[in-house]
Amino acid sequence: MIGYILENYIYFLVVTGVAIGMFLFVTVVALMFTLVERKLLGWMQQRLGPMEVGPWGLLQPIADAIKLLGKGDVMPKLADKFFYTYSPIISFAPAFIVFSLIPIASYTRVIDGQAVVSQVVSSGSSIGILLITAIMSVSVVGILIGGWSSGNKFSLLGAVRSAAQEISYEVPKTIAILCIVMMAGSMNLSIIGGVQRVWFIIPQFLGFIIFVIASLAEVFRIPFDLAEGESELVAGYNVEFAGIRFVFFFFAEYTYLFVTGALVTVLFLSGGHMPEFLGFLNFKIYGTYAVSSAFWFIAKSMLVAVGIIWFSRSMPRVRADQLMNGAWKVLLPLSLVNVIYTAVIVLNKPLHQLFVYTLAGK
Amino acid sequence: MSEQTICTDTIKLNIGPHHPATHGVFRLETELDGEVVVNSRPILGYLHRGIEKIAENLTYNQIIPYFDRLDYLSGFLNEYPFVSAVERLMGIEVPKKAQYLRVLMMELNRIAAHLVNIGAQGLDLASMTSMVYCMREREYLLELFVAVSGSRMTFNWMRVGGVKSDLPEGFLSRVDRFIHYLKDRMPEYASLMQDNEIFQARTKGIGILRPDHALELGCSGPLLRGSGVARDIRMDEPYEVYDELEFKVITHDECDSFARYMVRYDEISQSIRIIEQILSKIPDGDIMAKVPKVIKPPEGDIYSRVEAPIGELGVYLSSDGKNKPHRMKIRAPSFSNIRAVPDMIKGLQVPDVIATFASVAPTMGEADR
Amino acid sequence: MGKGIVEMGLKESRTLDPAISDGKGSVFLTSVDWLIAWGRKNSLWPLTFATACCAFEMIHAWMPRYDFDRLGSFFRPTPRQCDVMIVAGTITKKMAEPTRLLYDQIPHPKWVLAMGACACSGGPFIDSYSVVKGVDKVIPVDVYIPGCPPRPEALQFGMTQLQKKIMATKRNLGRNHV
Amino acid sequence: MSEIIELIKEKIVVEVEEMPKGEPGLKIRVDNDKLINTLKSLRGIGYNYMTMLTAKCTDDSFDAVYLLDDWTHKRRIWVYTEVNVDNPSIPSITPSWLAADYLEREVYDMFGIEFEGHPNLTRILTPEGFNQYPLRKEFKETD
Repeated sequence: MIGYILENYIYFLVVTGVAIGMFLFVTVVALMFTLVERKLLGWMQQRLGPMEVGPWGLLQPIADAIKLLGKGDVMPKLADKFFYTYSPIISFAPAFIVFSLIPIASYTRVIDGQAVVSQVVSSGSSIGILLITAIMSVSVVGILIGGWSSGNKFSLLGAVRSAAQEISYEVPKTIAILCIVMMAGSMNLSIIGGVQRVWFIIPQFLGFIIFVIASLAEVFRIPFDLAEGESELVAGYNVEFAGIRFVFFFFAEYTYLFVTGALVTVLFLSGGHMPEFLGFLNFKIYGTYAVSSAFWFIAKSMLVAVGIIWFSRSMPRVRADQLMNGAWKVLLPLSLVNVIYTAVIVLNKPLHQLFVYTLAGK
Repeated sequence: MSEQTICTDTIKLNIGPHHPATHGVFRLETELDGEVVVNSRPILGYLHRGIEKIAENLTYNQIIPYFDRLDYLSGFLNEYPFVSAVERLMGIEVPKKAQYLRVLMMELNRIAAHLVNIGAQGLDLASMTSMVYCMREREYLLELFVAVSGSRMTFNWMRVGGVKSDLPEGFLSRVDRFIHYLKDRMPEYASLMQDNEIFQARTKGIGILRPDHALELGCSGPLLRGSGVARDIRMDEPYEVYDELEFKVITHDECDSFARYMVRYDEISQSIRIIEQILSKIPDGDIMAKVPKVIKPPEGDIYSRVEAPIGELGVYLSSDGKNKPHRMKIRAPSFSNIRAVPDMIKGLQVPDVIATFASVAPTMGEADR
Repeated sequence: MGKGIVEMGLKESRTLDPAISDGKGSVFLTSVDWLIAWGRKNSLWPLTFATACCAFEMIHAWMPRYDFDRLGSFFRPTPRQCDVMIVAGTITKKMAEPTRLLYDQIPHPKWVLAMGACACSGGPFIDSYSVVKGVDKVIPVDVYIPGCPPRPEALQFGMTQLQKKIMATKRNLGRNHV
Repeated sequence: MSEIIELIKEKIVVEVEEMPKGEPGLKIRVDNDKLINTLKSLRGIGYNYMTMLTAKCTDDSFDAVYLLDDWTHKRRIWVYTEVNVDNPSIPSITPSWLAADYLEREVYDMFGIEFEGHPNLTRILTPEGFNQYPLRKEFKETD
């Protein structure tokens, strides 16, 4: 093993570097979103948001992070020590793993029915979307055992709610993803982004709505933040978590916000590919479109995530049974309708080619 | 298969005394089956300050500030029943101008209190923006209160026989401007709250209180009017100059949280209507009647009441002819209204408990005294 | 009942440990201390804890006109995630025990602002049989803000005083509360 | 006004007392044992809203004070009853009139008047373990 590492040390250095870079990126993104949310919320409410810490409050997330990391540790008397300790990690780790699957800075063109993927930062997994769906749903296990192990009734209620919510909304969300996979003919996220002749938000508008609503429920944003429910369950599943443990939950939440934005970007907004009419911005460096596609990818993801914040903050919260009704009685039938609609498109070749650069063998 | 049923235990959940949605320090001991409330028991007294006992050792004018601290959202409305009780006991005729000023400030104060209550109803359903918007308008109102009384919340402005000070110069035009501003803002609240489908889904049909039950429990205010009982002391037993003013008693028949919200929302418009009439009607004259230096009401018991934002706020005053009251009792609307909460929330889920409690909107300072 | 509360409060010793705060530290550690204290002072998350009238002045302080979010503080409903407890309003003897419990649940670097006359000394209710005569009988207080109720400006002044205090006692990094 | 007095006198034998000039209500005084019947029959003739229930110390006894409202005819009535200071106990109206529930508990808390038949007569405002009655005139704070 060690010999292998020594032989390929450059490769390992690069991988480690990329991993550290990704970790920093995740951290920066999560920190930044806390500031973005507070600023945006402030502007929506005719306030200023953080202003005093650094210029325009830009250092606010750093101050928050320093404070939270320096906070004393707490072990509630009734807590189950083992699970209480590890649940934040179980909740956060999937968020980080998911991040590595997201095709930031990958550029795909379909030439003669073959997808040519040039990627710099992406795992390039051929079942990327399946993996993301699978791994994302592990987080809720962390929330569930975190809420249970705290030994607090409020957190228990929040945890149980979150589990029910996650399981229900997984279904319409996955079916919405399935429709995209049917359209694109691939599960590789880079290829899904690349084959979109027309952004899938147009042919798959219903799928887009279903996906965004289900994602909102999965990341516990406000109309569906029952697991946290500030005004009813105090702070829900994280009511007993302090300091660094809380940071993990906090990070997971905001990372998922970005991941949701990124998924919407890949699935519906053509990933890192710029809008056609802005073709002149599509600059090539060292033979790849890495920089331009990274720029477009992050810009689109941020825009979607900010849109989610904006959307969610003017809404009241729904109730648990209404939430379940929404998933099983509204979204699930709609998504099944969407599957049939997509099948009709896919089977109708000329119509399909109107939206998609078809891959060979299809 | 044998006849075996799964037995699940209920859990006891304490909502409060420190909880973001209890409007102060109030504890609701609930017994939950899953998330459904099986049983509940309100526990009061976390803000019991013994105002009634303190008042027995103070002279009449010294008591007035304590009333500001009862229902701290509506200080002017709290001062009124006490001063009017003393006035009626002593047979003092308050000058017309002072009466108009009192009504003006009371109605402005009613708007301020209702703004907080409807905003808090939004906040308890997690719509923070609605609360922020309501408090933004309240800030302008507090500025008006400061101009009149010098204080933002605890005014100490009414006196036995009149009011402490006249309105400052240009005050009426400021009120006029504020009213126009508020009228423009009302649709904003509507779009954030009652027109929002989630808000409707969360409040309609939730927390039903039947009118006969409400009367049996002695409820009052928006809680009663939301159940379709048209009872408003301003109309039924007009005090000060309310008989010279035109307004409508708002009732909604749905008996649910949404109806109570709508009563408050519509009452803001009625208060605006009253204020508009007052602005054109304020006469010239004194603001204080002739009152002896030392207030010594004759012996006797008296009860005076006011339609406060929460309900009927009354003061029972028993004088023994000395300069301190023999016994003073405050009839607190929140206290009676809270009695209705356990009946309203039975069978509801925890989030609905919060929504219902927000629609009752008690102020604990007044319930506990 | 009352005596118990007094004893509870006095257990808490507020003196600074001279061994820690002698001011002699290495350059590096001093900078780290400064950084941590800077982070703490700029991210004071208060607990949504309010009892009486002052509650609304406190809420107004976070609303559009005063907007304490500027200072980087926003409310957390659970004591576990808070740094500062703003005792806004009268503390009655019935409420004393929950107040103490909430304070104990806040993890370590923690501060208390006594907002308003009632929390400072009992205020107008000092003669009452059911009011604790100042929240400092129950929990240690860092900054007293007089007023009945104090305006949001006064609360802001109190917050800045607390920030100064955090910077001034940075050498003990919150170890003053044992 | 006079016809109500007649009506009340006919139904319940009570003495009617004077109120101060500013007070529009009618004041009647009943004995302890007739209290419940009085309140019930008053409720029957339209005084169906219990506005207030309290007590006050007189020189050597307590008075329990009930204020009932009749909103349809816009009239109100005061019912006074004397409570023995050595054995402060009167019948409770709560089982038949829920409005009195908290009010009676408060009076019990503040004056120590026991309401016989109240389903849950416990202290409501004062802290647990408090064993005095603060609104009695002889009350002195002891800590």
